[in-house]
Amino acid sequence: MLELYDGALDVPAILKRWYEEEAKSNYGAYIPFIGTIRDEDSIEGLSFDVYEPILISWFNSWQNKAKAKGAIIKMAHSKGDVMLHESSYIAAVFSPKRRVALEFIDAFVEDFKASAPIWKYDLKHGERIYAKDRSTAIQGSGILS
Amino acid sequence: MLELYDGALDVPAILKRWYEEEAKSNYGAYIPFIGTIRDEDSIEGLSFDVYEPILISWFNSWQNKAKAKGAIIKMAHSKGDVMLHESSYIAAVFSPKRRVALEFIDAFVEDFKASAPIWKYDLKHGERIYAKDRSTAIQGSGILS
Amino acid sequence: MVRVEFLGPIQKDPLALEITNLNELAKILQGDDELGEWLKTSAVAVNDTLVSSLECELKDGDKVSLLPPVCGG
Amino acid sequence: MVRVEFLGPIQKDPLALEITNLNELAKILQGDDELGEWLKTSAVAVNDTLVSSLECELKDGDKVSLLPPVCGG
Repeated sequence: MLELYDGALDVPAILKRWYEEEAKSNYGAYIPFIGTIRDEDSIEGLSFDVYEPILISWFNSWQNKAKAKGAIIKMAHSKGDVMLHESSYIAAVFSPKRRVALEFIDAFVEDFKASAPIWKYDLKHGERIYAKDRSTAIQGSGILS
Repeated sequence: MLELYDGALDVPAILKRWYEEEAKSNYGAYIPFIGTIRDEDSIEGLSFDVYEPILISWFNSWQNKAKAKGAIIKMAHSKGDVMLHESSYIAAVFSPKRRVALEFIDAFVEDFKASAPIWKYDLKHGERIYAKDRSTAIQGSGILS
Repeated sequence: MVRVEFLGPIQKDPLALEITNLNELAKILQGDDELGEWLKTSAVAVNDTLVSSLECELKDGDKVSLLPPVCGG
Repeated sequence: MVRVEFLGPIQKDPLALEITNLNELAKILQGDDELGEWLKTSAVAVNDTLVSSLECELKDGDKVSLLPPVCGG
Protein backbone atom coordinates (compact mmCIF):
# COMPACT_ATOMS: atom_id res chain seq x y z
CA MET A 1 0.00 0.00 0.00
CA LEU A 2 1.35 3.37 -1.09
CA GLU A 3 -0.13 6.57 0.33
CA LEU A 4 0.60 10.13 -0.78
CA TYR A 5 -0.38 13.16 1.31
CA ASP A 6 -0.37 16.90 0.73
CA GLY A 7 2.06 18.27 3.32
CA ALA A 8 3.32 16.64 6.52
CA LEU A 9 2.38 13.11 7.62
CA ASP A 10 0.36 12.41 10.76
CA VAL A 11 2.92 9.85 11.95
CA PRO A 12 1.17 8.48 15.08
CA ALA A 13 -2.11 7.99 13.18
CA ILE A 14 -0.43 6.19 10.26
CA LEU A 15 1.70 3.93 12.49
CA LYS A 16 -1.40 3.03 14.52
CA ARG A 17 -3.60 2.33 11.48
CA TRP A 18 -0.95 0.13 9.81
CA TYR A 19 -0.38 -1.78 13.08
CA GLU A 20 -4.11 -2.40 13.45
CA GLU A 21 -4.57 -3.35 9.77
CA GLU A 22 -2.09 -6.22 10.23
CA ALA A 23 -2.97 -7.10 13.84
CA LYS A 24 -4.37 -10.51 12.86
CA SER A 25 -2.10 -11.23 9.89
CA ASN A 26 0.34 -13.23 12.05
CA TYR A 27 3.43 -11.15 11.33
CA GLY A 28 6.01 -11.34 14.12
CA ALA A 29 7.96 -8.21 13.18
CA TYR A 30 6.81 -4.69 12.18
CA ILE A 31 9.54 -2.15 11.39
CA PRO A 32 8.57 1.35 10.32
CA PHE A 33 11.21 3.86 9.20
CA ILE A 34 10.12 7.48 9.83
CA GLY A 35 11.92 10.37 8.12
CA THR A 36 11.66 13.82 9.74
CA ILE A 37 12.84 17.22 8.46
CA ARG A 38 16.00 18.30 10.31
CA ASP A 39 16.85 21.89 11.14
CA GLU A 40 20.07 22.36 9.15
CA ASP A 41 21.54 24.70 6.53
CA SER A 42 19.10 27.43 7.61
CA ILE A 43 16.19 25.84 5.79
CA GLU A 44 12.58 26.59 6.72
CA GLY A 45 11.44 23.22 5.44
CA LEU A 46 11.54 20.96 2.40
CA SER A 47 9.23 20.57 -0.55
CA PHE A 48 8.64 17.49 -2.71
CA ASP A 49 7.55 16.74 -6.27
CA VAL A 50 6.34 13.18 -6.84
CA TYR A 51 5.86 11.46 -10.19
CA GLU A 52 3.16 8.99 -9.30
CA PRO A 53 3.02 6.58 -12.29
CA ILE A 54 6.65 5.48 -11.93
CA LEU A 55 6.57 5.66 -8.13
CA ILE A 56 3.67 3.19 -8.16
CA SER A 57 5.40 0.73 -10.49
CA TRP A 58 8.65 1.01 -8.47
CA PHE A 59 6.68 0.35 -5.26
CA ASN A 60 4.80 -2.59 -6.77
CA SER A 61 8.05 -4.27 -7.81
CA TRP A 62 9.25 -4.04 -4.18
CA GLN A 63 5.90 -5.33 -2.93
CA ASN A 64 6.43 -8.40 -5.12
CA LYS A 65 9.93 -8.92 -3.68
CA ALA A 66 8.45 -8.67 -0.19
CA LYS A 67 5.68 -11.17 -0.99
CA ALA A 68 8.29 -13.67 -2.19
CA LYS A 69 9.68 -13.62 1.37
CA GLY A 70 6.28 -13.77 3.06
CA ALA A 71 6.47 -10.08 3.96
CA ILE A 72 4.59 -6.91 3.00
CA ILE A 73 5.55 -3.25 2.78
CA LYS A 74 3.63 -0.04 3.29
CA MET A 75 4.77 3.44 2.45
CA ALA A 76 3.55 7.01 2.96
CA HIS A 77 5.13 10.15 1.48
CA SER A 78 4.41 13.84 1.39
CA LYS A 79 3.83 16.05 -1.66
CA GLY A 80 4.49 19.78 -1.45
CA ASP A 81 5.83 21.60 1.61
CA VAL A 82 6.86 19.99 4.91
CA MET A 83 8.20 22.22 7.67
CA LEU A 84 11.05 21.68 10.18
CA HIS A 85 10.51 18.79 12.60
CA GLU A 86 7.55 17.50 10.58
CA SER A 87 7.77 14.10 8.86
CA SER A 88 7.60 13.44 5.12
CA TYR A 89 8.27 9.71 4.80
CA ILE A 90 7.27 6.43 6.42
CA ALA A 91 8.22 3.02 5.04
CA ALA A 92 7.31 -0.13 6.94
CA VAL A 93 7.85 -3.84 6.55
CA PHE A 94 5.79 -6.58 8.20
CA SER A 95 7.26 -10.08 8.18
CA PRO A 96 6.89 -13.37 10.03
CA LYS A 97 10.53 -13.30 11.14
CA ARG A 98 12.83 -10.55 12.34
CA ARG A 99 15.86 -11.19 10.04
CA VAL A 100 13.78 -10.75 6.88
CA ALA A 101 12.25 -7.57 8.28
CA LEU A 102 15.57 -6.04 9.37
CA GLU A 103 17.26 -6.76 6.03
CA PHE A 104 14.25 -5.71 3.98
CA ILE A 105 13.70 -2.29 5.57
CA ASP A 106 17.37 -1.45 4.97
CA ALA A 107 17.37 -2.53 1.32
CA PHE A 108 14.01 -0.86 0.66
CA VAL A 109 14.93 2.50 2.19
CA GLU A 110 18.28 2.59 0.35
CA ASP A 111 16.71 1.80 -3.02
CA PHE A 112 13.97 4.34 -2.29
CA LYS A 113 16.68 6.99 -1.89
CA ALA A 114 18.41 5.95 -5.13
CA SER A 115 15.44 5.24 -7.40
CA ALA A 116 12.05 6.59 -6.30
CA PRO A 117 10.92 9.42 -8.63
CA ILE A 118 10.68 12.13 -5.98
CA TRP A 119 12.44 15.49 -6.10
CA LYS A 120 13.41 17.48 -3.03
CA TYR A 121 13.69 21.25 -2.68
CA ASP A 122 14.99 23.36 0.20
CA LEU A 123 12.65 26.10 1.36
CA LYS A 124 14.77 29.18 2.09
CA HIS A 125 13.57 32.78 2.31
CA GLY A 126 10.33 31.68 0.66
CA GLU A 127 12.20 30.21 -2.33
CA ARG A 128 12.08 26.58 -3.51
CA ILE A 129 15.65 25.46 -4.35
CA TYR A 130 16.31 22.03 -5.91
CA ALA A 131 18.51 19.93 -3.55
CA LYS A 132 20.89 19.06 -6.38
CA ASP A 133 23.88 18.09 -4.22
CA ARG A 134 21.87 15.55 -2.20
CA SER A 135 20.16 14.01 -5.24
CA THR A 136 21.12 10.78 -6.99
CA ALA A 137 20.92 10.10 -10.73
CA ILE A 138 18.64 7.10 -11.36
CA GLN A 139 20.51 4.04 -12.65
CA GLY A 140 20.79 4.23 -16.44
CA SER A 141 20.70 8.03 -16.58
CA GLY A 142 22.43 9.89 -19.39
CA ILE A 143 21.41 7.79 -22.41
CA LEU A 144 20.12 10.86 -24.26
CA SER A 145 23.39 12.83 -23.85
CA MET B 1 14.79 4.90 28.31
CA LEU B 2 13.76 1.37 29.26
CA GLU B 3 10.12 0.60 30.07
CA LEU B 4 8.73 -2.66 31.47
CA TYR B 5 5.01 -3.45 31.46
CA ASP B 6 2.88 -6.18 32.98
CA GLY B 7 1.31 -7.97 30.00
CA ALA B 8 0.95 -6.76 26.41
CA LEU B 9 2.25 -3.41 25.15
CA ASP B 10 -0.05 -0.64 23.91
CA VAL B 11 1.96 -0.26 20.69
CA PRO B 12 0.22 2.78 19.10
CA ALA B 13 0.40 4.73 22.39
CA ILE B 14 4.09 3.98 22.94
CA LEU B 15 5.09 4.76 19.32
CA LYS B 16 3.18 8.04 19.51
CA ARG B 17 4.62 9.07 22.88
CA TRP B 18 8.22 8.33 21.78
CA TYR B 19 7.70 10.22 18.50
CA GLU B 20 6.36 13.25 20.37
CA GLU B 21 9.08 13.11 23.04
CA GLU B 22 11.74 13.55 20.33
CA ALA B 23 9.73 15.79 17.99
CA LYS B 24 12.03 18.78 18.59
CA SER B 25 15.30 16.86 19.11
CA ASN B 26 16.29 17.23 15.44
CA TYR B 27 16.61 13.53 14.66
CA GLY B 28 16.07 12.76 10.97
CA ALA B 29 15.35 9.03 11.38
CA TYR B 30 13.15 7.12 13.84
CA ILE B 31 13.05 3.33 13.47
CA PRO B 32 10.97 1.27 15.88
CA PHE B 33 11.07 -2.54 15.80
CA ILE B 34 7.83 -4.11 17.08
CA GLY B 35 7.67 -7.78 18.07
CA THR B 36 4.27 -9.48 18.06
CA ILE B 37 3.26 -12.97 19.27
CA ARG B 38 2.69 -15.27 16.29
CA ASP B 39 0.11 -18.05 16.21
CA GLU B 40 2.36 -21.12 15.80
CA ASP B 41 3.01 -24.47 17.50
CA SER B 42 -0.48 -24.37 19.01
CA ILE B 43 0.53 -21.87 21.68
CA GLU B 44 -2.04 -19.69 23.46
CA GLY B 45 0.55 -17.01 24.10
CA LEU B 46 4.00 -16.42 25.59
CA SER B 47 5.14 -15.48 29.05
CA PHE B 48 8.29 -13.62 30.08
CA ASP B 49 10.56 -13.43 33.12
CA VAL B 50 12.80 -10.34 33.22
CA TYR B 51 15.82 -9.83 35.47
CA GLU B 52 15.82 -6.07 35.75
CA PRO B 53 19.22 -5.22 37.31
CA ILE B 54 21.23 -6.81 34.48
CA LEU B 55 18.73 -5.75 31.81
CA ILE B 56 19.19 -2.14 32.90
CA SER B 57 23.01 -2.30 32.81
CA TRP B 58 22.91 -4.07 29.41
CA PHE B 59 20.55 -1.38 28.10
CA ASN B 60 22.67 1.45 29.50
CA SER B 61 25.77 0.10 27.74
CA TRP B 62 23.86 0.23 24.43
CA GLN B 63 22.57 3.71 25.21
CA ASN B 64 26.21 4.81 25.57
CA LYS B 65 27.09 3.23 22.21
CA ALA B 66 24.15 5.09 20.65
CA LYS B 67 25.17 8.41 22.21
CA ALA B 68 28.67 8.00 20.74
CA LYS B 69 27.00 8.10 17.30
CA GLY B 70 24.68 10.97 18.14
CA ALA B 71 21.71 8.59 18.46
CA ILE B 72 19.42 7.42 21.25
CA ILE B 73 17.51 4.19 21.88
CA LYS B 74 14.24 3.44 23.65
CA MET B 75 12.89 0.05 24.58
CA ALA B 76 9.69 -1.40 26.02
CA HIS B 77 9.16 -5.04 27.03
CA SER B 78 6.45 -7.11 28.64
CA LYS B 79 6.65 -9.11 31.86
CA GLY B 80 4.28 -12.05 32.40
CA ASP B 81 1.72 -13.27 29.90
CA VAL B 82 1.16 -11.89 26.38
CA MET B 83 -1.51 -13.51 24.20
CA LEU B 84 -1.53 -14.29 20.46
CA HIS B 85 -1.33 -11.25 18.16
CA GLU B 86 -0.41 -8.99 21.07
CA SER B 87 3.02 -7.32 21.19
CA SER B 88 5.71 -7.86 23.83
CA TYR B 89 8.68 -5.85 22.55
CA ILE B 90 9.47 -2.47 21.01
CA ALA B 91 12.99 -1.21 20.42
CA ALA B 92 13.55 2.12 18.70
CA VAL B 93 16.48 4.19 17.54
CA PHE B 94 16.47 7.91 16.80
CA SER B 95 19.43 9.31 14.90
CA PRO B 96 20.33 12.35 12.82
CA LYS B 97 21.09 10.18 9.76
CA ARG B 98 19.44 7.12 8.28
CA ARG B 99 22.53 4.86 7.87
CA VAL B 100 23.35 5.02 11.59
CA ALA B 101 19.72 4.28 12.47
CA LEU B 102 19.39 1.33 10.04
CA GLU B 103 22.62 -0.28 11.23
CA PHE B 104 21.95 0.41 14.90
CA ILE B 105 18.47 -1.08 15.07
CA ASP B 106 19.78 -4.30 13.49
CA ALA B 107 22.76 -4.64 15.84
CA PHE B 108 20.68 -3.71 18.90
CA VAL B 109 17.85 -6.18 18.19
CA GLU B 110 20.30 -9.02 17.48
CA ASP B 111 22.28 -8.42 20.68
CA PHE B 112 19.01 -8.10 22.59
CA LYS B 113 18.09 -11.60 21.39
CA ALA B 114 21.50 -13.00 22.38
CA SER B 115 22.17 -11.18 25.65
CA ALA B 116 19.21 -9.51 27.34
CA PRO B 117 18.30 -11.38 30.58
CA ILE B 118 14.74 -12.28 29.61
CA TRP B 119 13.30 -15.80 29.59
CA LYS B 120 10.46 -16.90 27.34
CA TYR B 121 7.83 -19.56 28.04
CA ASP B 122 5.16 -21.01 25.76
CA LEU B 123 1.65 -20.98 27.18
CA LYS B 124 0.00 -24.30 26.25
CA HIS B 125 -3.04 -25.88 27.90
CA GLY B 126 -2.60 -23.44 30.78
CA GLU B 127 1.01 -24.55 31.35
CA ARG B 128 4.12 -22.35 31.21
CA ILE B 129 6.84 -24.24 29.28
CA TYR B 130 10.39 -22.80 28.99
CA ALA B 131 11.23 -22.14 25.30
CA LYS B 132 14.53 -23.96 25.63
CA ASP B 133 15.06 -24.68 21.92
CA ARG B 134 14.68 -21.01 20.94
CA SER B 135 16.90 -19.71 23.75
CA THR B 136 20.56 -18.66 23.48
CA ALA B 137 23.25 -19.16 26.13
CA ILE B 138 24.71 -15.78 27.11
CA GLN B 139 28.32 -15.32 25.99
CA GLY B 140 30.67 -16.75 28.64
CA SER B 141 28.16 -19.33 29.89
CA GLY B 142 29.39 -22.58 31.44
CA ILE B 143 32.24 -21.34 33.64
CA LEU B 144 30.80 -23.11 36.70
CA SER B 145 30.55 -26.50 34.96
CA MET C 1 2.98 12.86 -32.22
CA VAL C 2 5.12 11.86 -29.24
CA ARG C 3 4.79 13.87 -26.04
CA VAL C 4 8.04 14.62 -24.17
CA GLU C 5 7.77 15.66 -20.50
CA PHE C 6 10.43 17.13 -18.22
CA LEU C 7 9.90 16.13 -14.59
CA GLY C 8 10.78 17.66 -11.22
CA PRO C 9 13.24 20.54 -11.29
CA ILE C 10 13.72 20.68 -15.10
CA GLN C 11 11.99 23.97 -15.87
CA LYS C 12 10.79 23.23 -19.36
CA ASP C 13 7.36 22.88 -20.95
CA PRO C 14 6.40 19.57 -22.61
CA LEU C 15 7.18 19.08 -26.30
CA ALA C 16 5.08 17.41 -29.01
CA LEU C 17 7.41 15.88 -31.61
CA GLU C 18 7.10 13.87 -34.83
CA ILE C 19 9.70 11.20 -34.02
CA THR C 20 9.83 7.41 -34.34
CA ASN C 21 12.61 6.44 -31.95
CA LEU C 22 14.74 7.66 -29.03
CA ASN C 23 17.78 8.30 -31.24
CA GLU C 24 15.85 11.03 -33.04
CA LEU C 25 14.81 12.48 -29.69
CA ALA C 26 18.43 12.46 -28.45
CA LYS C 27 19.56 14.49 -31.50
CA ILE C 28 16.79 17.06 -31.02
CA LEU C 29 17.40 17.50 -27.28
CA GLN C 30 21.21 17.66 -27.68
CA GLY C 31 20.63 20.80 -29.75
CA ASP C 32 18.48 22.40 -27.04
CA ASP C 33 20.67 24.75 -24.97
CA GLU C 34 17.87 25.16 -22.44
CA LEU C 35 18.50 21.61 -21.20
CA GLY C 36 22.12 22.24 -20.27
CA GLU C 37 23.45 19.47 -18.01
CA TRP C 38 20.11 17.72 -17.52
CA LEU C 39 20.60 15.21 -20.37
CA LYS C 40 23.71 13.76 -18.69
CA THR C 41 22.01 13.20 -15.35
CA SER C 42 18.45 12.29 -16.34
CA ALA C 43 16.88 8.87 -16.75
CA VAL C 44 14.35 8.20 -19.50
CA ALA C 45 10.95 6.51 -19.31
CA VAL C 46 8.72 5.54 -22.24
CA ASN C 47 5.05 5.30 -21.27
CA ASP C 48 6.16 5.34 -17.61
CA THR C 49 8.61 2.45 -17.91
CA LEU C 50 12.30 3.27 -17.45
CA VAL C 51 14.46 2.34 -20.45
CA SER C 52 18.19 1.64 -20.46
CA SER C 53 19.09 2.11 -24.12
CA LEU C 54 18.12 4.19 -27.16
CA GLU C 55 16.98 1.05 -29.04
CA CYS C 56 13.35 1.88 -28.52
CA GLU C 57 10.77 2.55 -31.23
CA LEU C 58 8.16 5.24 -30.61
CA LYS C 59 4.67 5.46 -32.05
CA ASP C 60 1.94 8.07 -32.18
CA GLY C 61 0.58 8.78 -28.69
CA ASP C 62 3.65 7.57 -26.79
CA LYS C 63 4.93 9.56 -23.84
CA VAL C 64 8.64 10.05 -23.06
CA SER C 65 9.63 11.39 -19.61
CA LEU C 66 12.98 12.75 -18.45
CA LEU C 67 13.70 12.09 -14.76
CA PRO C 68 16.50 14.18 -13.22
CA PRO C 69 18.38 13.05 -10.04
CA VAL C 70 16.03 12.08 -7.21
CA CYS C 71 15.98 12.54 -3.47
CA GLY C 72 12.90 11.30 -1.65
CA GLY C 73 12.43 10.90 2.08
CA MET D 1 27.35 -15.31 53.70
CA VAL D 2 27.07 -15.20 49.91
CA ARG D 3 23.60 -15.43 48.36
CA VAL D 4 23.28 -17.57 45.21
CA GLU D 5 20.20 -17.00 43.01
CA PHE D 6 18.90 -19.12 40.13
CA LEU D 7 17.10 -17.02 37.54
CA GLY D 8 14.36 -17.65 34.99
CA PRO D 9 13.48 -21.29 34.37
CA ILE D 10 15.93 -22.83 36.87
CA GLN D 11 13.48 -24.13 39.45
CA LYS D 12 15.66 -23.86 42.55
CA ASP D 13 15.47 -21.80 45.74
CA PRO D 14 18.33 -19.39 46.55
CA LEU D 15 21.26 -20.67 48.60
CA ALA D 16 23.18 -18.90 51.40
CA LEU D 17 26.79 -20.19 51.39
CA GLU D 18 30.00 -19.54 53.34
CA ILE D 19 32.35 -19.24 50.35
CA THR D 20 35.15 -16.85 49.39
CA ASN D 21 35.42 -17.31 45.63
CA LEU D 22 33.68 -18.72 42.55
CA ASN D 23 35.87 -21.84 42.46
CA GLU D 24 34.35 -22.94 45.77
CA LEU D 25 30.89 -22.24 44.39
CA ALA D 26 31.62 -24.30 41.27
CA LYS D 27 32.61 -27.33 43.37
CA ILE D 28 29.46 -27.10 45.49
CA LEU D 29 27.10 -26.69 42.51
CA GLN D 30 28.81 -29.47 40.51
CA GLY D 31 27.74 -31.84 43.29
CA ASP D 32 24.12 -30.68 43.12
CA ASP D 33 22.16 -33.15 40.97
CA GLU D 34 19.18 -30.82 40.98
CA LEU D 35 21.04 -28.44 38.64
CA GLY D 36 21.54 -31.05 35.90
CA GLU D 37 22.54 -29.35 32.63
CA TRP D 38 22.03 -25.79 33.82
CA LEU D 39 25.67 -25.24 34.84
CA LYS D 40 26.89 -25.84 31.27
CA THR D 41 24.48 -23.35 29.73
CA SER D 42 24.26 -20.64 32.38
CA ALA D 43 26.15 -17.37 32.62
CA VAL D 44 27.27 -16.03 36.01
CA ALA D 45 26.89 -12.56 37.48
CA VAL D 46 28.44 -11.26 40.70
CA ASN D 47 26.49 -8.36 42.19
CA ASP D 48 24.64 -8.03 38.87
CA THR D 49 27.76 -7.80 36.72
CA LEU D 50 28.46 -10.70 34.33
CA VAL D 51 31.83 -12.40 34.92
CA SER D 52 33.81 -14.40 32.40
CA SER D 53 36.15 -16.41 34.66
CA LEU D 54 36.22 -18.06 38.08
CA GLU D 55 39.02 -15.72 39.24
CA CYS D 56 36.64 -13.69 41.35
CA GLU D 57 36.82 -13.24 45.12
CA LEU D 58 33.58 -13.13 47.07
CA LYS D 59 32.88 -11.36 50.37
CA ASP D 60 30.10 -11.36 52.91
CA GLY D 61 26.93 -9.89 51.41
CA ASP D 62 27.83 -10.59 47.77
CA LYS D 63 25.18 -11.94 45.40
CA VAL D 64 25.89 -14.51 42.67
CA SER D 65 23.26 -15.09 39.95
CA LEU D 66 23.01 -17.92 37.43
CA LEU D 67 21.46 -16.87 34.11
CA PRO D 68 20.25 -19.72 31.87
CA PRO D 69 19.80 -19.28 28.06
CA VAL D 70 17.74 -16.21 27.18
CA CYS D 71 15.06 -15.39 24.61
CA GLY D 72 13.50 -11.94 24.85
CA GLY D 73 11.29 -10.27 22.29
